[in-house]
Amino acid sequence: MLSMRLYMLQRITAVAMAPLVLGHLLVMIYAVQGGLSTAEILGRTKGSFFWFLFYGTFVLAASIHGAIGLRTIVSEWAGLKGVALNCFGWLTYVGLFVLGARAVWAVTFA
Amino acid sequence: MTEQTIKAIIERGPNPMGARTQFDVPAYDNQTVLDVVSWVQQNVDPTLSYRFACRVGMCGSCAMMVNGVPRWTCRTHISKVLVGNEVTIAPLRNLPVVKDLVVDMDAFFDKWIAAEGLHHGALTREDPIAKVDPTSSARVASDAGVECINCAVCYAACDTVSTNQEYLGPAALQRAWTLLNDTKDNGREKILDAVTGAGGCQNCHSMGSCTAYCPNELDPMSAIAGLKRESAKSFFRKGR
Amino acid sequence: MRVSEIERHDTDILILGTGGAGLFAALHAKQTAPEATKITIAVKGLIGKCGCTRMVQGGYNVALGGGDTVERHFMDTINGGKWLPNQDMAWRLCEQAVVRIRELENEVGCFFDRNADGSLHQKAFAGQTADRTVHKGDLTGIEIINRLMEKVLASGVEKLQEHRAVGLIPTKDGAALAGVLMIDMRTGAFRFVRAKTVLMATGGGPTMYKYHTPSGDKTMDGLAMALRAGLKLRDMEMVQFHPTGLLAGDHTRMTGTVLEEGLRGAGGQLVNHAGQRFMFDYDANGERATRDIVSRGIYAEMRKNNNPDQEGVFISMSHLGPENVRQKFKGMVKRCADSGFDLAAGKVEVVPTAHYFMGGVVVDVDTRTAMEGLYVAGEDAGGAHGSNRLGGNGVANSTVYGGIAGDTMGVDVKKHVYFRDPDNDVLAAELERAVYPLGQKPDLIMPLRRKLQDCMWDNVGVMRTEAGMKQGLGGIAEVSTELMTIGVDGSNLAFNLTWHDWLNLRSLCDISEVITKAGLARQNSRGAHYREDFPEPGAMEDSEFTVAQMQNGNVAVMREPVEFTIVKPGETVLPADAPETLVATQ
Amino acid sequence: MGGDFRMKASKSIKARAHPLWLAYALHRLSGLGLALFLPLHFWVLALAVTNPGQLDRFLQLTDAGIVKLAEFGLVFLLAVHFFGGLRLIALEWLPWTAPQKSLAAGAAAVSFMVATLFLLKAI
Ligand SMILES: Cc1cc2nc3c(=O)[nH]c(=O)nc-3n(C[C@H](O)[C@H](O)[C@H](O)COP(=O)(O)OP(=O)(O)OC[C@H]3O[C@@H](n4cnc5c(N)ncnc54)[C@H](O)[C@@H]3O)c2cc1C
Ligand code: HEM
Ligand code: SF4
Ligand code: F3S
Ligand code: FES
Repeated sequence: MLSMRLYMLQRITAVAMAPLVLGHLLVMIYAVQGGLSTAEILGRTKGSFFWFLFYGTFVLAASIHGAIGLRTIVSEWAGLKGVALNCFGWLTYVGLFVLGARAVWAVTFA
Repeated sequence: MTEQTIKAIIERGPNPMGARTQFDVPAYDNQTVLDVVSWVQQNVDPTLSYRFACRVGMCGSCAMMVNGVPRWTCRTHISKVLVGNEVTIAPLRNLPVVKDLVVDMDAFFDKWIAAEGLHHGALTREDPIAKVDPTSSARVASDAGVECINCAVCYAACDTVSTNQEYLGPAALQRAWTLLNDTKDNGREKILDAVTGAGGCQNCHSMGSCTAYCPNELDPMSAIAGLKRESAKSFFRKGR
Repeated sequence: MRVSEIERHDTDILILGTGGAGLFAALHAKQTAPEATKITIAVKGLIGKCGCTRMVQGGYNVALGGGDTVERHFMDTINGGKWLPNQDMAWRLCEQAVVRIRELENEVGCFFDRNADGSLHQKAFAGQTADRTVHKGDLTGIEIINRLMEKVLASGVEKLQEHRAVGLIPTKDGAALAGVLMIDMRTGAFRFVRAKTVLMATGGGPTMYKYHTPSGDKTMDGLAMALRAGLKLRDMEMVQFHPTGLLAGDHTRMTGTVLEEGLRGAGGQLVNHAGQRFMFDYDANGERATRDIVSRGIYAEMRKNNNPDQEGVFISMSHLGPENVRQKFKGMVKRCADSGFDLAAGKVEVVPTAHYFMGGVVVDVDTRTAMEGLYVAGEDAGGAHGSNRLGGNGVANSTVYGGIAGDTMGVDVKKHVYFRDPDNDVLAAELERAVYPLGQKPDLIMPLRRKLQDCMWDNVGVMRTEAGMKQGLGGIAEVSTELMTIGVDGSNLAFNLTWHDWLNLRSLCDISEVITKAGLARQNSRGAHYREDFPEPGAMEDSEFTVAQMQNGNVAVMREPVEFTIVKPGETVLPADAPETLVATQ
Repeated sequence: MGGDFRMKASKSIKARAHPLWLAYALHRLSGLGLALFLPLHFWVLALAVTNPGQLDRFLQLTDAGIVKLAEFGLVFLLAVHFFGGLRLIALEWLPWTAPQKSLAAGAAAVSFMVATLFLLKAI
């Protein structure tokens, strides 16, 4: 059910996310000390082009990667096929991306 | 010989005829799962259907689910699978049942061919036999999977096969890998196309059940990984 | 079941069996026949997964130079067959094997073992004067059949799998073959397949012996059909026994399966129940003597012991160092272990086991039979091996002659524009024969098969006498008659194995009788046929072969002189200065 | 119907009790978990613009034990999926036929360590 192109896309996004995940994990381990607050998060990210790129890439890659992954699961475990399957994939991708993009925008330049 | 008996529970497919029947089979010192099934057919239920040919692990005709695990029944000593004195035998998973313990293996072989699992030669019977260094890495890689007896045990063990109709399955893909490494084979492009098509190697999730249960201790999982590697390389080169 | 209920099917070329002979025939027919020719391959099991070619362990004999020549291979074959082979067939076998092995490597894609320098590795089986046997480890047959099977599956030939041939149906005048009656085993339906040319490659298979090596689907169906169709069968007394079959009790299908020849070659010792080595009592080569001699040695030892609880003898390898054995015979050790025996450190009980059938249908060197439209190749055909088949000549024979059959049929099929019409009486009779047990009261069949197997083993086995064989004939007749009173539950004919057990036993009974009668007719000892009452081989120049045929409902056995078309006894086709053997003595 | 139950039984497979299959299952479930959590995570963060107060209230919740545990779960999922995924890509793309089982076990162990570290820090 998985085409070679989707397969490659899933692996490439995974590889791209690898350093981002590491970074994110470190930040979180550092950040959660003493509790989180809106101000704290925003203080770090607001207006930062770096964090915009960091989380922007992350969101893009994760939404592609996750959508492909969910598509596989849905096809294997729910038997979705053909057009329905592809629609599911795209919808998931767009949904994840839009939500993610909103979040990134919110914590950086909004 | 002992006086003991084995409780053999045989699950017979396909559905309408399906039944779970228990048979008491006399236990012997040297007895395989196939012997247990044969005893039932020869002595108490002459209508029981199953398939075998070589009876020594060469033809790959006799695979069944034994206690939920796919096995070659002619080479599985009953003592290895008895739980208490009980064993459950069912038709091989992931293939349509013809009757009782007999499955239709056509899909398995169709996929073998669909994976370009056949030699693509350039030489003919007029040419001398090519020299091949038996220790070269390509030959070793190719050799590793060539002794597959197409028993479909791996095919039955793999969950991707059961949930993804198109998936070519471990044995067919492993065959493609042996060919890709065979220096005498000229079908590289064809093979790569075949193993990256709809049911191609990219569908494998490396569950490893194929490798874990292959009765010949072959390693289709690693062969498929090899195909993924070559496919990825060729994807980067050609963009497809 | 009436004739009108038989499903009809037409094809140009029909091939029965998918061993080396059947598969090669399909490939070659595809190559030689006109483009639009319809080729159908029908088989009792699954394509390539049944039959004995797949079980070939040791390998494939072919003279590929390095001192070895076709002439030398030919002389070994003639000497091994004790001057009984049809020399033209033997010659063609040796000559074409050279082409066939290149075809297997280059076109079919087989993966034979190599020497360090990259050339093919060849070894010598007993009875050979050169290192000639090409192999893939000790699983040569799997490699050959798997590669052939792939090619055939991809070739677009029509497949009739799990179709059992039950009768050759001639034309009304009996001169030609119209087609073959089959049972579609999966549904139990009958199907009459008309064909312009038919290859019978069902592979003999002496499974009427208590101990036997061939796969379960082989039960002499082809030869039984040929016999009924009135064809001549030659060398029918010639049953080859492999000396070391596994003995694990009569309740397991593993009993009889081969423990490979190489074990003895590597120094394996045979010991009896008293713990003594005995082979040197019988032959100066001890355990390394040829198959027939070792088989007789073991048999004699078993008879001497005459203890029903201590049936066989043992093969013992442990003195070679268990680790060493484990490494060198990995597959064999694992196989024994799977069945509960320790080959590496312990000892394994063995018996001689019926292995190969030299006898078969009389054919010409192009596989044609006396019946137009019928061709026979492989183990079903007689002549190439005479009284004994050399290890490694079996698979060479089936692949060589299978290919030849395909080529011949591919050409001959052009001559036949129309399908021939069957003799409906024969069709009805064959149908009647096949459904017969369905009308009888069901009972167990296996006890009867055991009875036949014991009878053949005891009376027409490794060592024979007139009295024994006569007793054997009586025993066979008893089983035969009793079989006709035993029925099969016919309520569901789909994959009804018990029905097929019955039909198998029917074929085995019919051919057992022929074997025994041919054995009685040969009053000397040649190759695989050993008469205790006539231990001498007789003069080679006066060699005769037996020919069995149905005459007025009875099996008649005649004798015909061997024609020495290429070489006469006492002579050789090798140059005068050729060494006796090229094999380095161990 | 008894019959139906019976055929179900025949389809049950017990051939999964080995490390590689468990690694596959863990990877899939963690991926699934992450993908399901992600929209929630995004929505919460987006509160930063739409409703900062609510985000704060939400973030305060992280001090509660239950939420801590959930977070631990998430980081655990990410760690598991991350190392499992790297293991997969290595297995597929790097020409090793390394002992896959130890690699799988290793990935699981490292995931645990990372997640535990996170938990400890959080407390
Ligand atoms: C264990 C073992 C080891 C051997 N090792 C060697 C070796 O090392 N070297 C060597 O040269 N030879 C060896 N031989 C002998 C060799 O295997 C045979 O000589 C040869 O393979 C016969 O080939 P075949 O094509 O004639 O028959 P097979 O390969 O036996 O094929 C017969 C085919 O006919 C089918 N068939 C049978 N009855 C019917 C029916 N009624 N209708 C339809 N189809 C039918 C069968 O299912 C099968 O597909 C060995 C044999 C055995 C049993
Ligand atoms: C660097 C981090 C990541 C890596 C290395 C990674 C790696 C992978 C790989 C290799 C697969 C393919 C598994 C297979 O085909 O069997 C996969 C599947 C998947 N990933 Fe990730 N992934 C990462 C992050 C994520 C994230 C952040 C999400 C959440 C959206 C996610 C969700 C999924 C899903 C849902 C699947 C499908 C699971 C399956 O098919 O079994 N992954 N991941
Ligand atoms: S790879 Fe192993 S399990 Fe799979 S078909 Fe081949 S021999 Fe059987
Ligand atoms: S079990 Fe199946 S998923 Fe891949 S590694 Fe083997 S083919
Ligand atoms: S019967 Fe041939 S592998 Fe079991």
